[in-house]
Parts: sequence; C-alpha cells; structure tokens
Amino acid sequence: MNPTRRTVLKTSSALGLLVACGLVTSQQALAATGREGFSAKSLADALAAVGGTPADSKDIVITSPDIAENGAVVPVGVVSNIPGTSEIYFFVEKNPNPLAAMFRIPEGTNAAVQSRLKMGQSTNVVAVVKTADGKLYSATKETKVTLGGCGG
Amino acid sequence: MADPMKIRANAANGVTEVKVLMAHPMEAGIRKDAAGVVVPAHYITDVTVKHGERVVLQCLWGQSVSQNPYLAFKFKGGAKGDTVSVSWQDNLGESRTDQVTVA
Amino acid sequence: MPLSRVTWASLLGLVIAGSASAQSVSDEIAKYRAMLADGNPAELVEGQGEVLWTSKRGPKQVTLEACDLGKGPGVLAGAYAELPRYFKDTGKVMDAEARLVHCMVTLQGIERADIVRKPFSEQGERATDMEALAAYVSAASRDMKINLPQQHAEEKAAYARGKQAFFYRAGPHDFSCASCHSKNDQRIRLQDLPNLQQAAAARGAFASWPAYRVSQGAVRTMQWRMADCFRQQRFPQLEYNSQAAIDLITYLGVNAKGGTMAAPGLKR
Amino acid sequence: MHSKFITAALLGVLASSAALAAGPTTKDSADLAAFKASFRDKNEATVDRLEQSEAQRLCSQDAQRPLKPAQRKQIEQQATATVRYPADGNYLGDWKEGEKVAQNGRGLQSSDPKGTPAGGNCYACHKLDQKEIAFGNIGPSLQQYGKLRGGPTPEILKYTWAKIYNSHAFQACSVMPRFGAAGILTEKQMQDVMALLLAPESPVNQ
Repeated sequence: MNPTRRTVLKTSSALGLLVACGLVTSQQALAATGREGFSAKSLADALAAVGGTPADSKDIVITSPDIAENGAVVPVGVVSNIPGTSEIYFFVEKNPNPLAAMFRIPEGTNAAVQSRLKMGQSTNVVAVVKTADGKLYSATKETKVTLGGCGG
Repeated sequence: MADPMKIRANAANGVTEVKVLMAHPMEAGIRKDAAGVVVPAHYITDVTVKHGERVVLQCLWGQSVSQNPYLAFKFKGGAKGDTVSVSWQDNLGESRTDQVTVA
Repeated sequence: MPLSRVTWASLLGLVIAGSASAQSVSDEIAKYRAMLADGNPAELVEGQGEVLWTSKRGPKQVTLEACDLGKGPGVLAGAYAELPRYFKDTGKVMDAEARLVHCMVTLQGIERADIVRKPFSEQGERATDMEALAAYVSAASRDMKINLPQQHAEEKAAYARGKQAFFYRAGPHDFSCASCHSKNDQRIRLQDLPNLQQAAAARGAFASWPAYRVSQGAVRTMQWRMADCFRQQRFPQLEYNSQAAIDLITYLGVNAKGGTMAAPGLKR
Repeated sequence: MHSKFITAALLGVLASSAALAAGPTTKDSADLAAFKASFRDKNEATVDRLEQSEAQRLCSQDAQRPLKPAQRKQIEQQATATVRYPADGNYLGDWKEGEKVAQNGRGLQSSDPKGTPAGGNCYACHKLDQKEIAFGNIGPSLQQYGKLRGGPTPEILKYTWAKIYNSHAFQACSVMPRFGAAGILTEKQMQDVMALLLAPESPVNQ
C-alpha cells in the first residue's frame, strides 16, 4: 500500500472525500475480482481495497448489540436506505482481517442483510454501502465484547 | 461431506424472507487446538442464493463470519411453491447446495 | 460516561450509579440473546440426530426407532421431559443420554466403550453421535411439560442423592454446586446464576438443555453441563453416565417440574 | 435427610477411606462411595480432592441447615490460625499484575494442563475497576476499596491480607476461596492483588 495514498484516504474532510472519490475508479478495477479486501490487515487498507473512503450516512442502519455476551457470535444486521444500493460490506475494525463479508444486492432484493460475526475484542463495526454509480457511504457502531461465565 | 443447511423461505405481501443456517466450522486459521497446533483456515468464501434461476443474493465472506453461519434477507417476488436454492463454496474447494420450497 | 450519570454519582454516591449501569448491561445482554434467538445452529445438529435415529447402524444394522426412552418402544414425543426415570429392564434410574447409550448397545450391538469414549466434541468438530441424538430427542419434547416421575423408590433415592451432591463442598476452592446456584439474583461476571432449588429458575435451566453454546460452536448436553460445572468447581472429571451425573440431573429435573421444555436452547 | 450425607462423611473420617470403598456398612456411606466413584483423575484434578476437610463437611451442612454459633466460631478461629502474613512484611505488589490475577479464571481445573498458573478470578464475583463491565455480584463491590477505607493503613493491610488468605477467618463457610490457605495464589500474586485493592494509583481507587 502506497503510504501517500494511505494518508489521503485517512483524510475524511470534504476535500479528502473528493480526492478519495477520485480514487474510486482505479480501486473498482481492483475490487472487481472481489477478494482483495479480505486479506487487508487494517480498516484503512480494507476500505482502500473496496474503493476508498466512504462518506458518513444516516441512511445506513446497523443493528448489533451494544454488548455481546460472547465475541464468537455477534449478530449484525445492516439496512441501507440509500437508493441504488448494489453492495453492502461488513467490517470489524479490530479483527486481524477487518473485512468480514460482502453482499451483492441485485435489483429486486432489499438492501438489508443479517449475519453473525466473530469479534476478538470490543470494536467498531463499520457498514459500507456501494451504490450502482460507484459511490461509497458508511455507518459505524460500537460493540463491547465481554468476558463471560466462570472465566476458564 | 458437509451437513445439510437449514433454509426457511416465507412469502408474504409480495416479499419473500429467506433465513439460512449453514453447517460449517468457519476456522479463521489462527486458533490452536488442544495440542497447541494451529488449526488451518477453513471457511466459506462464496454464497449464492437463487429464486428459481434468478440470483437474489451473492455473498463473499472472510474468516470473521461466525461458525455455522446465519444469513437472512428479503427479496421482492416469490410465491408459495417456488424454489429457493442456496449454494456455498469454501476455501478448500468443498461446496454444497440445498433448496427449499417457499412457504 | 453520560453527563446525567456523572451528576447522579455526585449527588447520590457511586453505589447507585453502579447498580444503574449493571441494569443497563443486563438489558443489553438480554437484547443480544434476543437477536440470536431466531436461527439456532442446534437445528443443524438436530438434523444430524434424526439421521442417526432413523439409520440402520451397528453390527445388528437396525435403527433406534424401537428404543424405549420411558414411554414405550419408539415413543419420542415427550420422553425427554420425563427423564431421568427408573427403568425396569436395567433396574436403574437413567437419563436420556444413559438410555440412548443403552439402546445403541442393546438394539444396534455397538460397543459401549466405543460410544462413551468421546461423548463430547472438541471445538470445530462435527457434533458427536451423543450430542446429535440428545439434540434430536430433546427437540421432540419441545413445548411439553417437565414431569419426572418420583414414584419408584430408586427415583426418590436418586433425587435425595442428587440433593446431597448439590451441597457437597470440596476441592481447593471449597465449591459446591450450591456455591453458585442457591441464591436469587446472583451473577458470575455478566451471567445470571439460577437458584436451582427454586422451581422457576430450575425450570429455565432444565428446559434449555441440551443447548448450542456459541462460545464453543457446539451443542452441549445436560451431562456436559454437569461435568463442566464440576470442572469449574475444581473437582476431578465427572464420568459420563455416572451415578452422580444422573442423580444431579434428577435433582434439577424434579425441582423443574411443571416447566415447559424449550430445548435445544441457545447459550453464551 | 439433609444431614445424612454429612453423617456418612463424618463416619468416613473414622473409617479409613480404603475401608469405606471396600465395604460400606450403611446406605449413606454407600451413597458417598458411589458419588466419589463417579469421578476420575484428570490432569492435576485428582479424586483425592473429593475427600472433605472437617470445615468443608460442616459447611456443606451449613448451606442446608445453619450451623450452631459455637461451630461457626470454631471454624473462624481455626481459619484465623492458618493465616501467614508476608515474610518480608511487604503487603503491596504491582497493581497491574494484580489486575491480571483478578481477570484470570483459569488454574486448578481438570481442563488445565499441569502447571497452569492459577488466577484469582476476582471479577467473577466482585466489581473492581469500573472500566470492567463484566463483573459478578456474588461478593460485594470492591470499587474504591482502598479509598473508602482511608488507604493502606497497617490495620487495613493486615485485615485485607487475612481476608484473601482465608476468608473463613471472618465469616465461617464463606463462599470465597481460601486463596492463601488453600495454596491457590502465591504470596507474590496476593501482594499484587493487594495493590490492586489498596494502592492509591490503582484504577480500583480512582
């Protein structure tokens, strides 16, 4: 990963966003084969692999528990109210490979999916939505993972 | 040979809700067994759900999806008696397809 | 920390803030469990158990469909909700797991040692035959009332022994079952500890085993639950199908009389 | 009924355990023998752990029918006599290490490989550092333990040490393990837990 581009991607100002949007096209080509993001070791790298820095959106709703009794199975649901949603990504920020899942939503399928993810520790869950015209939007929610039971 | 999936597909008001449970260890490749040996990665990478012949959802998954994965979503259309099929493939080349009649 | 809570703490002391946050934590845990309730992976294991129940297996190549789980040969519905019970043919009180082993040995001709060598799966492994059969058999009692018989002298004796075992303190930590399960409203970490002497809590516990444990990715049986409690009590290894295991399950099941079976459950 | 098992256990002390296993003379001792026969050795968790001390026998009974005040007093006195204070007079170790001991619930279980260091598992039952939300309520909250008691005064140091070492010294049949007397924690681990409870800079006292 090019460090200069990393810096740009991390900039979430309006200007940075425009720059990032400019990067989408080249990144899209990379993401076309689909699996590159899964080997990324940080959220920034994983986001870059799927197309760049998304814009925060209130039209994405993440349903996940505030506190998970066990990190091995954490229910996560994402609903996108953004018109033209074509892909939904689930990221678990602090996992060794943050990109957990990608869902391609064809015409006629509701832009809402539920699954269950592993979380090694308390972490942000980031949902990213890609629209048919290649724009990226995201929402973030924290889940606390607790130690349970008798402790051994 | 993997165990069969549990698939539910229910149609109501022109929308079909699909819920799937898949039997799979979803090993991330970082856990050590009792003898201290790392258990190799073994996880589902691709899932395709079809209504008849039409693809209604495609998934790419990584190691962070939980063991015995759960998937739920809805698509427009579908009627009682239609067929919904789910196929998965994993990183070791295993695969499985099961289908259910929409209720 | 929200401002309102800081204000509370400063006005009323930390004890109140502490209990308020404990309440919200248990509410969040309840939400987590509710979100998992739909889609219990134990269903996958029930399917595996059904195949075992209906397949011709063992040297004798017969199915388990003639197995008598206490309500007559082949009667599955409601059988789990009335176990452990006394069986005339063996002269013993047996729980579901002991009886399933008995059927596999007597009907199918499978060696007992081969069945009980490894009753519980390791993480990442497919469910064992015992886990799968327990899931399948318990599911056939779903929504039925827990009603362990206590007529036979051996059934009463098993309950009495189970009660004594429940209070038996030993080992380096001086623990008994009662250390954690004899008071109301207690938690270990964030997990509620049912007071198993009382009907309501005993019902909740008995009704929900076997259960899929998300922390282990496996269906665990009631005997596993007993053995794992003893492990955490720092006791030696509880033997599979041992008298203490069956006595304790009898104690719990009788205390749970009138509850409604909901197994296989889903647990942390 | 509830004291039968206990009586059997007491009889078991008089008879040798070998005699008990070989030929139980009453139904109760047969029940106890069958209970013990339901277990097997695994790792360091051996079946001799099922042999009760006198205090364990009495406390098993206490949970069903409370002991007499004189019996409780005797348990407390005997427990007090077991307490050994740190040889070097140093009560406070490193609170950061103490936090690790408080979080760790492993050790001495049949599933633990030989030599697994034991934790104190304090959070299973107590609230300590308020940042840890997963705490139990079997024991009282220990948040601000040192601060509320005016810091690590000589009296508080001695009392707290003894309480961790053998809780029965203050409350017969307490459910809290005897971390020192039963050899669960080392002297150093206890010093570290003491620091977690009493050091002014420990998160417990913030």
